[in-house]
Amino acid sequence: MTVLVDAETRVVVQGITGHQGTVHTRQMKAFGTQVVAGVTPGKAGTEVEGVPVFDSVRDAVGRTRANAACIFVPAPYAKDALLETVDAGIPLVTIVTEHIPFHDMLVMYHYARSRGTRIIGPNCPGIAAPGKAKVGIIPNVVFRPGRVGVISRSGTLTYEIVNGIKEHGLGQSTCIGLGGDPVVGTSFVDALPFFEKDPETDVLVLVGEIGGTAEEDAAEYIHGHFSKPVVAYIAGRSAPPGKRMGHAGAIITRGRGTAETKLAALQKAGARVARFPYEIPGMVAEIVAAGSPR
Amino acid sequence: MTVLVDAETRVVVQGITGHQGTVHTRQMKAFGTQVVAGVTPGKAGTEVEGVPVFDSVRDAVGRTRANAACIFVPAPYAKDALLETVDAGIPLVTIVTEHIPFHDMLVMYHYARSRGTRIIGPNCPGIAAPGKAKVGIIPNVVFRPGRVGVISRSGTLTYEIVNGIKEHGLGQSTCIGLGGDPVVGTSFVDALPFFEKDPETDVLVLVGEIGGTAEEDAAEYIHGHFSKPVVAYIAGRSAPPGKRMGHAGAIITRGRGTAETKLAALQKAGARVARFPYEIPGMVAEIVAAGSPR
Amino acid sequence: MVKLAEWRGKEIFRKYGIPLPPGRVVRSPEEAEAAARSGEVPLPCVVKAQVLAGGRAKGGAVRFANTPPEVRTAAAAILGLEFKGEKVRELLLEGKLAIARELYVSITLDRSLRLPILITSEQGGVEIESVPDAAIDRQPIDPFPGLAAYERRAAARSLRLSGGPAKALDGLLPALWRAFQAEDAELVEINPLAVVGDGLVALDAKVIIEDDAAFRHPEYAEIRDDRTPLEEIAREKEIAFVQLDGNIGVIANGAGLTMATLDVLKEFGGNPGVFLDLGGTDDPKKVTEAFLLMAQAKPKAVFLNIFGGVTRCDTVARGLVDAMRQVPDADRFPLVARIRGNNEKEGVEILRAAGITSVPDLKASAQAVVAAAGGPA
Amino acid sequence: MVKLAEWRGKEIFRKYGIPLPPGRVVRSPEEAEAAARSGEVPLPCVVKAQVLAGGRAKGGAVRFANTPPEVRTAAAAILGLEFKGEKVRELLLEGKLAIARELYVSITLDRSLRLPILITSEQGGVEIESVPDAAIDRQPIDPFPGLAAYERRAAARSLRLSGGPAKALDGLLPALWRAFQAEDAELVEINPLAVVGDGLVALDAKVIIEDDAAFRHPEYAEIRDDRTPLEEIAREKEIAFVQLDGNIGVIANGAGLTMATLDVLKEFGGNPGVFLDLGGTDDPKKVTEAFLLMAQAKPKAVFLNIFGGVTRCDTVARGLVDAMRQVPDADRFPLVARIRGNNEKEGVEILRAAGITSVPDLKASAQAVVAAAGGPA
Repeated sequence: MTVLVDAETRVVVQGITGHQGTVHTRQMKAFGTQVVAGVTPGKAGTEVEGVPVFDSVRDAVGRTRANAACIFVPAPYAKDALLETVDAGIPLVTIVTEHIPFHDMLVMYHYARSRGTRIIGPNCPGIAAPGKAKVGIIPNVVFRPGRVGVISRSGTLTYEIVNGIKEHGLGQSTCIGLGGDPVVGTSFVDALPFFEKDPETDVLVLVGEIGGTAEEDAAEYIHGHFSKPVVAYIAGRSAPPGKRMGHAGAIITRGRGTAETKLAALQKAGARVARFPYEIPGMVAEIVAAGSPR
Repeated sequence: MTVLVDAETRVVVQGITGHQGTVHTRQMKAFGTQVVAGVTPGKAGTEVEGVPVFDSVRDAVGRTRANAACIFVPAPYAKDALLETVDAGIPLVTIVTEHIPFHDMLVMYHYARSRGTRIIGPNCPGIAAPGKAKVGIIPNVVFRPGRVGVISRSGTLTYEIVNGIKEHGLGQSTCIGLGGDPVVGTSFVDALPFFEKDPETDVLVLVGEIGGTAEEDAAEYIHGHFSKPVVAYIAGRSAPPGKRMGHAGAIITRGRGTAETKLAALQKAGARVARFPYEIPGMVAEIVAAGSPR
Repeated sequence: MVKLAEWRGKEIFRKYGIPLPPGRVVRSPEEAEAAARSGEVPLPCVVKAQVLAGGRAKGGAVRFANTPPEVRTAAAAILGLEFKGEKVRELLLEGKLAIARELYVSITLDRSLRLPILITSEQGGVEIESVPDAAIDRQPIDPFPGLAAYERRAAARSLRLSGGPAKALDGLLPALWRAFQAEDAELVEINPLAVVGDGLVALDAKVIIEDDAAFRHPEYAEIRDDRTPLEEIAREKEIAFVQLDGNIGVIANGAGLTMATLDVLKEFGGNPGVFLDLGGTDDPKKVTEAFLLMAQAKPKAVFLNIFGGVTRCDTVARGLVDAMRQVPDADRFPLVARIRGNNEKEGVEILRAAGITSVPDLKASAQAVVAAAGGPA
Repeated sequence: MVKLAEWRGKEIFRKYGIPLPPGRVVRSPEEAEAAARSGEVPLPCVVKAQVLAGGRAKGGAVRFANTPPEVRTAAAAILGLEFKGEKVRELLLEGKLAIARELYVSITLDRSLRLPILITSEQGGVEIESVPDAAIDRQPIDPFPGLAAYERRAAARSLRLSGGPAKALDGLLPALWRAFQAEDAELVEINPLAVVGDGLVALDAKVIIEDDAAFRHPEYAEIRDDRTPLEEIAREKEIAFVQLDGNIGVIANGAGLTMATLDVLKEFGGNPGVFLDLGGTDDPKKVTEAFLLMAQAKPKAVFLNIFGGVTRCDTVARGLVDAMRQVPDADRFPLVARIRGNNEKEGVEILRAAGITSVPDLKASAQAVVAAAGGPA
């Protein structure tokens, strides 16, 4: 394994009989991923895209040695699906489902953490390592194997940027779309160590957004612990100030959470900062061309 | 640190102003333990046995760098005391309090575990390493520094046996009284690895009781992972069969949980089995005399 | 441990919304007949003795009745019976149901896992211990986040339920889980859980409440049906007290030491009759009370085996001396004492002054007490 | 995000047992006077406009009254006011209390910690943002095991409460915590929390409910006071829609790409007016609806920037072509399209057939739409 997924990754798709579940099972397989099982209660014994369907994750793991999961089930059932995944001992799960109440996600996050399961998402594109495996929904067309790592809080913007990297003639080692929900299973800070240790990543692209302080936290981590060059972009520089969480939220993030504070923090931590998505590939290429000094 | 406590151990006593808290603070200090703080809400600013008292564990840790706790607070408040200890970041806590409802202890155990705090107890004598530190209530008089480790589910029986080891001219490395409640923070299986790794322990004495399957679990662990010689004793060989937990409990422990199954399992795992407490010191002495083949 | 009679268990089940047969508790044949006549208990009905012991049906403590006079007759036949040592004081009358299948469901604690465990079996209506492992399904439940929907689905699959009964189970299990937690139960068991029509009905109820949680359940303080009178007194004084068949009384401190003492006594032919665990006390009054309690049990000889920790030897010695003064001559017994540990010297001295010798060696002291009780059995 | 007006927040507080001043909601001066006259609202009282914006007291939306006629006058003065864009439709009348101190208490989410956080300050009654960090106490609360007693004690210490008010806080905080969890709140805030006599009273209530939990809270479905009509329509169709001041409409998919598109437009002098995030859809009807909605906002030009993932380019193209046919001539607008990603070729072909060119380069396409809207601002 390089960053969380590799050729040994064996995916169980929860909610495989739903439209998204079926479509992305096909896409994951087309990417070269071993999709070994699907789960939809009551549908055991059927097949979707050539993948056997089970009633429970435990059954699926027992029969297929699945070691990663991708959850597509609707928001009201996502918490249960995650608990089932954790209890079945699966160490990595991407939750694609959007609109999961954050109160549910608090339970999901802390339970998964206590049991050693890493969540990517929710409301996220998931993780992909070209030539190895994909657990999620990032379009296959944007990838090409290479040595640029990407972590992002966005969805389509990630595709845009990953695609830009490809069109610039570069390729990606692993790309993780963390999701932009208030509570995420994996933050920048959680993901950075994997890229630091990954021998296949030379440069990291970090794509953030306004809101929250995940980018400031990332900058702090990069400053002390991340030795590879970073190119960062923060979306929403010109967006109107968000009202989310009101005043009490504001005092938690006091003096942080804006595009300016994020960019300043990342710059201070030694990252190169792109002003627009289309500047990223060029900056990465320059770094690659220059060897890899920060 | 050898087994969990050493000369760097700095104890905060929760419920220090109560009778037991005060008595055992004195005893722990007499043992040579650094008792650095006490906590009793509303009593901040006072002193007990020369130890400063704080309103909260967080305050105590902030001021005294306490890194272990000993809880004496009454059962109805024990859960809260433990949560406070865990949240203050203390990695080791002995809970002396008895009669804590096991439903509370389930919460305490799983919360502590998820946060990296080790609980010894509840309803237990705690841990002592002669010449180093004691976090608990094992009488000082039974100890003498040496190379025999002791783990026990009992209270006074532990004192009896540890004392017997001393009177036989041997000494102890570390002694842990795990407590015999239905849910304990540290089981034999949890404690064994510490003694396996401890360079100061040559022989281990394991004192079990009928009920539960902790001894069978220990035997299984010893078989695969414990290389030092073990002398085991199981109390209650002649006790009437317990009725605790009724039939449903019986099917969980089915075919295990009796003195016979425990002794057989331990013997099979290579432990020497004492039939009576007073046989233990002699058996240990023989092992020590013979070098340390199992 | 408070074992609740079936009807009390069912009161708890009702509180949490677990479906029960229509019925009520009665305490006399007249009341039984009236309940049947009023329609409160539909006919035909079952008349069940409210005792804690199992095997009621086989033991004649359960009868069926078709008419109000039959109900009265059945009630009269069961009330006042002595069933496995328990006197029948209450009956539960319940309408008979058209039972399609009898299942088993319970939640209890798995000590090794340190988790509650949901146990289900298709083979309900018999003692679960007689059911083979392969026919029993076990699922641990984490208190956080609690019983999950997928676990309920798995339980339904293990019980081969679908449609209405599966839906009923999905509602029943959270109720059972809430009862287990909120009532501080050691066990909540439904055996049998009956499939009746499109739903489920709890035909029996076994609920055991944990003693240690008594501080938040004053409602259970009065329900202590399964103790002898001396055990009840001991409980009030917070002394662990167990009566066996033998003639040697044992007073020790701590369960482990008490058990080890019994092991040693047995080895030398002794026959322990009452054992009494002082626990961790350093109140001499409690020691005195324990001795007086022991005297009431009329042992042939008493073995005091104390290792002082929280309990100090001098405290025990003082309490003992005080007790010996209060025991009536008729109740006197030979005493062998062994007190070790904290403040041992002081304790031994106090005993010596009162004419009692403490024998420090466990083996020797055990042999002495066996001899005092009349020699090996 | 559903922000609740003060009176609705207080209804929730009441449900969980948080103490409130005596009072009621009224909707007319007559009703106000009658409430005061009947004693239902004790006098003197405070008359508060039920609007979501802060700064009501300074802004004249809060008045005091001593007699029923004064209550009527105050109500008449406030009802119908336009306060920071909101029309005042409801008033909350509450008896004035003898306030000893004004404190601040709230629970919200700390995203970085991934934990709820209890925030307390002695400086209540002012906007918490104006209180210095040193005067604010923060305690994370783990959902498992929930708000602990020691955390309540620490909160009482931070607020320098003792005796009756400390005891009141010990009861109030678990109620606030339960409300936060059970109502799926993003924020529960009491500011000020007043010390009145020996107890505490919530003088104000600010409760924000999370949209994503709507499926378990049908009771909040009707409370959507802070949206423009077009935003409301968009919400019903599950399209994220925000109105700003500019003249360029932006349709994109995904919040990040939408924001990046705005960043680029601004850079080239564009002035985005409406932005509309399709999210992840592959339903061409939804795309059509989004376009028709955009047409109603009357932008000078529209920029369609789609990167196809879940959303396929051909789906978007089909929906777009369909929409262009339905838009009335009067509402037509210049369109610049950029569709990339999944099924890009098919999508581009569908657009081309309908006479629309997709510009693949983000910079070039942004410049084109700025020009179409009349050039840089």
